[in-house]
Amino acid sequence: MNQNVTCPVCDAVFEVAENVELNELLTCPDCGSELEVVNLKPLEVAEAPQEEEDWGE
Amino acid sequence: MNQNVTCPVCDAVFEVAENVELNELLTCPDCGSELEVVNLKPLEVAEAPQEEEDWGE
Amino acid sequence: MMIIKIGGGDSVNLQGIIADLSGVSEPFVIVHGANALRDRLAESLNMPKKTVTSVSGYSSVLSDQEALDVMMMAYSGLRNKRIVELCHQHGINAVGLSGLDGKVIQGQRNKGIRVKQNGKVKILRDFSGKPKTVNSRLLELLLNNGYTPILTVPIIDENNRAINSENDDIVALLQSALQAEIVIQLIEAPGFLENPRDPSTLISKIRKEELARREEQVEGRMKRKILALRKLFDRGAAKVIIADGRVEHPVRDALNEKGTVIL
Amino acid sequence: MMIIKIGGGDSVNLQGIIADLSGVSEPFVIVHGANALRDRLAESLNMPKKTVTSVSGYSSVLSDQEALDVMMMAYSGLRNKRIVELCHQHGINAVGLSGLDGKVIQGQRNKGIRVKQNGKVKILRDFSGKPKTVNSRLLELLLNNGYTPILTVPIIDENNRAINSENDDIVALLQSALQAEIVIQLIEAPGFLENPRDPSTLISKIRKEELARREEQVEGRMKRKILALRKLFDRGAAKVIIADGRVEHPVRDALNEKGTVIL
Repeated sequence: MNQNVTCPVCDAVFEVAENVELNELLTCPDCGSELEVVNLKPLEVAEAPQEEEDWGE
Repeated sequence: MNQNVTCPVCDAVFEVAENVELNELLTCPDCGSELEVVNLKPLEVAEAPQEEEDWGE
Repeated sequence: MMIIKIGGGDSVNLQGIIADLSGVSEPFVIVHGANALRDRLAESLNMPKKTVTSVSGYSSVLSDQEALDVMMMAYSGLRNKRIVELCHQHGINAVGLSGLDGKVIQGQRNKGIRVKQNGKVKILRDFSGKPKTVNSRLLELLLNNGYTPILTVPIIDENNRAINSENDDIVALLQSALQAEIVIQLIEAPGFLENPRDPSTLISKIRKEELARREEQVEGRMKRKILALRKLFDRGAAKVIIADGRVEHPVRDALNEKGTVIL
Repeated sequence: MMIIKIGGGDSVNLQGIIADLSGVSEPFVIVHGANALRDRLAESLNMPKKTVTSVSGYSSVLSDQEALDVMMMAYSGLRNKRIVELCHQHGINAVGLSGLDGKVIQGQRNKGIRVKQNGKVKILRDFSGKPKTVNSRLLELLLNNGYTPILTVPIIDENNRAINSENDDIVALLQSALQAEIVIQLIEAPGFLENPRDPSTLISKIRKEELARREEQVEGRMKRKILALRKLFDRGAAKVIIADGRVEHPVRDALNEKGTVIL
């Protein structure tokens, strides 16, 4: 069964697919912020770091 | 055929077996000094370092 | 003050570079790589290099803890100490340091890149980042007491963790911290080549103002290299020489402007 | 001033040791090994450790150039930099150095040992030797500026070549150069045991005068260890504590004289 989570930016509560994975990127359906799944049990999300051109070695 | 070599300690000239190897330890038949073969072509000997208890790791 | 960047390729003539440097009166700092050595070591430890491609198409080496272990063995261990040994054999009083030592190079860990994994976009964090500050006091303490710093990765991040970083960025940071007038980069090519596969297309002179235009013409690694070069000049480098690290006298030739001179 | 010698075994609790040290007010220098790590690395690079037995029966590790490469990767590379990283995470401003760096530990290369090879007695030279002098000026320069030196092999010989050396001899030399009152040796055992296989036979106190007698009762590695201990006291050490590096608080327990105290 799906789980609910609260958007840290606009407090909207929305459903998240059951097979969501750690560090997966989600978009808040209300405010459109990019959110990252930072914990699975319990399910937690946080604002995703901004896009960064990681020019590693 | 065997080769001759001069003892650096007492200048005696003595014969050395043909299959002598690099770093081999020889004893001068005249003065008894310990000599080390330090070169093969040409054959050269030098006084061997004194006995040292090498307690490596 | 000069900064000598020694590339990490296998055909770089370390012996010739250090012998040349022993004749140099100007103070200098060495920054070196060891990527060929690291790749061979990772292979034989069957920890092959992992690369990841971000959703926006940039590919980078994944620096996980295992990769950092191999880096510490190859860069801060074997290559660093063999260069230090060579230096002392040529009368250069070298002290080898990674960026961790005395926090000589501190950086900011990358926030994470967006990658696609089994159909999902995910944030991937590893142990890599950008160098931000230099412990100039430690470098000056060593330089003023007759020591020559030999620097390499890893560097240290804001949480005191070892992270990988681009040597070109480290060179740029060091150049401004030490106000080095000259930067010599010794690579496995005669210098910048119009056509990378044709050594005769060596570009002997580039005016620093042209760098921006050239940056648009290239992609990937070369684009990054030219950006790093621009940073060098933004921060006051007077002259950068990119020269062949494989020849008999790499530093002497570089100082005679044999290679690509940018000023 | 204290010298902390951290054994190179895998079960040594580096995290606990460094956490304890962050609470210590007394200045200290760390000397560390990495023999277990080195042996595993040599195995996976299929460069297994070579040992030689001299005609007079002493067996020692053969330190050829390949063995030194592995040593630079394991000791001066991975282990040294991971200890430096841990130190910074606990507020200790560590600088990792091998004996090569700034010639901080200079030694004399072994003249060679007599070995039997295919029926002939031969002189076998490798790259190992005895430490002779310490660059105290460099150590004091670092200590007086708030840095904690983290030292390891290789050291540098009279011809500026990297050589292997016994950590116990290095500790003895450092103790006298820095006039350290306390030396803590953290090993993979509760301390000195009457019967090495029975932890309950821990010897809690040894008077330094007894060391000579004990040296006669033992052989091989233990004999060398006790000889090195005697040197420590000949050169003015006040107290040596041999304690268990595997416990939760190795340094705290040692300072509370849990282990073998020699004074």
